[in-house]
Amino acid sequence: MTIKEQQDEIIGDFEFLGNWDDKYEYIIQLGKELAPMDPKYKIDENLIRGCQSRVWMHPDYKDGSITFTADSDAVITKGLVSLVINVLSGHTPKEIIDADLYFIDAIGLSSHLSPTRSNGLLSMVKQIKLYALAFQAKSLQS
Amino acid sequence: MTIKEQQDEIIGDFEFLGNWDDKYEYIIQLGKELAPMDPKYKIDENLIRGCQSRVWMHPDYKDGSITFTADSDAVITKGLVSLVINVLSGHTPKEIIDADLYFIDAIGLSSHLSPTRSNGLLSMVKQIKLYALAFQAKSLQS
Amino acid sequence: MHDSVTIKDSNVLDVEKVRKDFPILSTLVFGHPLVYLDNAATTQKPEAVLNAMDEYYHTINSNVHRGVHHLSQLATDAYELARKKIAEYIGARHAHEIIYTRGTTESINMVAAIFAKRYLKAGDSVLVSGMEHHSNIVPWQMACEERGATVKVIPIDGNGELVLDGLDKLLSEGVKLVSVNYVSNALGTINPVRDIIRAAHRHGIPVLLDAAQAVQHMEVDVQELDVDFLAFSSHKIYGPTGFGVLYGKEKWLNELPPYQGGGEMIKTVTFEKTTYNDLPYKFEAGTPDIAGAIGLGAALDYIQTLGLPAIRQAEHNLMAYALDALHEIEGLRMIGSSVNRAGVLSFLVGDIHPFDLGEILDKQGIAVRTGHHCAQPIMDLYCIPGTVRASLAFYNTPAEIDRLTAGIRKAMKLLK
Amino acid sequence: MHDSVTIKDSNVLDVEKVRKDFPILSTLVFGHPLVYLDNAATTQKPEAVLNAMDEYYHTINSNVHRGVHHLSQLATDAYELARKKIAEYIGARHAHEIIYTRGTTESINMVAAIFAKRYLKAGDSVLVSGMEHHSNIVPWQMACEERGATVKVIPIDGNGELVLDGLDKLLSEGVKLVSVNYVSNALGTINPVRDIIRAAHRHGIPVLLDAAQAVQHMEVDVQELDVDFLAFSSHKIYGPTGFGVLYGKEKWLNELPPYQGGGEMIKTVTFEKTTYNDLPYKFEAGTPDIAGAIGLGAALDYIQTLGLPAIRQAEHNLMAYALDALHEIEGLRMIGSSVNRAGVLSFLVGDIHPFDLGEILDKQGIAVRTGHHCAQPIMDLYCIPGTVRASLAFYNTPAEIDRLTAGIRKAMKLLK
Ligand SMILES: Cc1ncc(COP(=O)(O)O)c(C=O)c1O
Ligand SMILES: Cc1ncc(COP(=O)(O)O)c(C=O)c1O
Repeated sequence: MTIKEQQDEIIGDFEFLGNWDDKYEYIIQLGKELAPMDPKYKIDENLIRGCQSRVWMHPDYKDGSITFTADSDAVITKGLVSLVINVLSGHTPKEIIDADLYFIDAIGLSSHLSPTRSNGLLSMVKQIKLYALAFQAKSLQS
Repeated sequence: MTIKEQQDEIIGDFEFLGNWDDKYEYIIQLGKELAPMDPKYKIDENLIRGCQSRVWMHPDYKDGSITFTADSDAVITKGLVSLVINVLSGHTPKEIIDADLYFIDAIGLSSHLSPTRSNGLLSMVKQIKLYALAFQAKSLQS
Repeated sequence: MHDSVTIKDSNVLDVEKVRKDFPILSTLVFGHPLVYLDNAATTQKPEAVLNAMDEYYHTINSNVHRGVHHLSQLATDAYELARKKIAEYIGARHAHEIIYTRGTTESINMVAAIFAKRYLKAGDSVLVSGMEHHSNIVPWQMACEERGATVKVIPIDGNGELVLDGLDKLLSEGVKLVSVNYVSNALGTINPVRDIIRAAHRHGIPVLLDAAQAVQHMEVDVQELDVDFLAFSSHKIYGPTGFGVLYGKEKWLNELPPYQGGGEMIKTVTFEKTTYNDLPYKFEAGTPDIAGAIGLGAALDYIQTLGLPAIRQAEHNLMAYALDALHEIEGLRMIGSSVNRAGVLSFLVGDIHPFDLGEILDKQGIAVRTGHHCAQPIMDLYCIPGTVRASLAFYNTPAEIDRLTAGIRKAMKLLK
Repeated sequence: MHDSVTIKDSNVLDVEKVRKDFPILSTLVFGHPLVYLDNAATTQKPEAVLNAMDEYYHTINSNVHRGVHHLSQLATDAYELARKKIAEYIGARHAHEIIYTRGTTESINMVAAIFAKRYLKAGDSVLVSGMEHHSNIVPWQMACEERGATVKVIPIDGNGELVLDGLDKLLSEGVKLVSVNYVSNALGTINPVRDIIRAAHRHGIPVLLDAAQAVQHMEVDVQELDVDFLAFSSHKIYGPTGFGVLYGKEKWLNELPPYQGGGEMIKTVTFEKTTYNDLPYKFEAGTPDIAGAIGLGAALDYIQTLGLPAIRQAEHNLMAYALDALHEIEGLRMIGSSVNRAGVLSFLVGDIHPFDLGEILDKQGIAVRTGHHCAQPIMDLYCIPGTVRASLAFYNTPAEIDRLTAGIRKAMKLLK
């Protein structure tokens, strides 16, 4: 699936969810189901700032595309991380850099989530794009 | 005249004066008529703090009573100084220390004068009482 | 041993009536009536406070102290009357012992800077406690670093109480000043500050009390405490933001050098030599927060009309109710379990992250705070990422506590 | 050479309409309608400012930045929006170059303290001018004294203008920072700050502008000026008391150490090590004046709705009218006769003491300021005890100037 298709699918899923409880329940569920991160990557260098909760993220660049694994000590955060990773993981650096993440606004998350959370989400996306930029630079050099 | 009689006379004079212009005119007149101060006393040690204008005051202790001479660079201040001196000059230290200066309130000065002025007036009265205390202490020693 | 608080007057507070003085309390948040339990962060303001400030601006707004003109006189009078009210509220001997600041943080910074300048030398130390707010840690770190001095710490135990056994020894080792909070904003503990002050004074060491979480909850009398400095914030005691108080004993304030320079704080200025003004102006450079002072004065008036004993009683009852209600929640553990407490309930539920719990409460209109509450060292001590903190004011009700516990239960269901 | 100000837009200001926004202007003083000509000391506040603050307190009052909950979010948004408005108003590149302070005095003290800490050594100097407010003298004296540095002075001439002939030489003699006012509060002179900034930058020296008397009268663009620091007070630009701004170029703010320590300004705190927060928070310790920021934001909005060019034009016309009217009074002499002036008219009449004149004006409902206007060195230079200062805002009228001149004539009659 393209990044766009992935986002549209999430938007579809959320349209189905009525009130805030359902949305949160869904995000929490995603958080619980997020594939566990290899403990060796849960190190300070992989910490993302800007959250009240801690988020670790590790990028794996193979065969031209990046796969992310991540974890958080807060489950709602973990659910959000899961959403972002589902959308962006498995794509090329260029696709990630160019991605317009409209799903965050579209599913009404920004108005529901506390800005503290949204800021965390933004830091997360920013970090992912930085990784992508770094890998792109690397691949252009080689 | 006693300090009380002196005050009552001033209160009488002021009752005669209608509006604020007349009162100010009277005070200004007093300021202009204040006996000049010997220039040798217009020194920093004789300056009284707490006024926007400067006030110099010199006490002269002779035959058991204190005579004050004073000056100011502002004429309204000088008028006020004149009032206070007229009331307190020529009295014994004890009389001055014990004096209750009710005329200031009674002539409606405190509500008419700016507090900056009133504070200046209070500093002046305080300084006079300090002089009186000093002379009393001296006379008790000797 | 703890300071005990006597309730002089048991006037009952009519909470429904009192709530009408705070229109914001009937706000809806996400469709739910707001339950405001973040009072330790900042309190709401009664209409009387807003009216006092509006009236100031509408009728006498003018710069203070330096003016001949009528408005300036009236503004100065109102501004200085506030100082008298504040002095009275905390039992200061003189109004000029009240220094106006931006808040607790600035008050502490001021003392740290000028005390260090005059008295701290390399090798000296300043003693704080293990449960201080960052505002009572960082200024001392900065001042000490500059002088080659160090910050020492009174340890705390698992209940969130200070361990005073080693205090005498600590005090005898080069301590030049003790600075502790009266009530902890992270744990709610009321500290035995009388004991600390007495011990410090035995060693000839002055004490600063961070009373940011004390003055709004109980009677504080600086003379009776014999404390040397005391700091608090207007915005935490129903007054406006951006204003606060430093109390200092006249003797200390006279000895210490000024902090900031500028208008108001000087007597004479030439390019060669400047002489400083008398107290309190020596410490108040620049145009002050005139409306802020008047607003805090009005807040203290408001407290007096309710009566501090009545407030104390109402908050005491509510705290007992809340403790009972929270204890019934399975898996909930209090962080800080001192019996002497005021205002604050800090807790965790199972292994739910406080941020998650706080967010689900917020969606139900319940405002609590989550995180380290600017007291990271405590969180490190307990090895927790933070807590959920519900903090009470006299305008909170048992029904709001019920909303809180129901909200927690709902969050538990969602998050489990 | 002087900075010239272009009037982009000559929208005419409807003063009678505008006055309705300031209810205090219809106060009676001693039975006379107030003539408020003390705007350089503090301005009056439009209803829009008071309403914005009341609305804040009534609907979203909450502590900023640290909260998960809804009110805290809204408060944070409103508070940070004000920063953007301020940044825009003075043309700052980034909102995080705007540091919130208590006022001009604190802004200058902050720079003096942290700049001295990082850059001033014994033998260095700081250059100010001979027409500075005490708030731009004393902080430098204090900071320099601490470091063994000195304060040097750009001289002024008999017209009340800076003498810049020797500037290059002065700058080449160990000057580390230049701090001058844009507009003099005692004389009204608009200083040629572009020339000063250019000269200082040629020597690689940063410049702080005390814009306390500038930002309310004319467009100030920090990028176009290329100034390094700029300070002003909310209360002098129609905003609330107790609030102010320090602008600093990002580069400088990143290099300088923090000023006060506490909550908000740190990232992590342990008793061993504390790391500081990003800009602007590194310089904003403690709970800030949230309502103050929102109030200043509303004041700038208000100014924009009138239009700064229209304000400038109205004040320019009024100033010309006032100068003409005052010149007709025999024996009146202006103190400071620069043609480039804003806001302030400082004068003496015959040998009448300014305090006497001010008092007689006050009795007629006319509020002016008398004294040294916190600029004693100027008074010493002119050998005068002070001046009478009438200072204008856009809400003043020619009729009020007539009241002033009539009032002066009455005082002359009484005092002669
Ligand atoms: C030129 C100038 N600088 C500094 C100040 C000090 O401002 P504030 O008292 O608001 O700190 C003033 C006002 O009094 C001023 O006019
Ligand atoms: C105990 C304690 N000390 C200091 C502070 C700092 O107060 P402020 O942020 O008002 O300066 C607070 C509040 O946050 C506090 O709770």
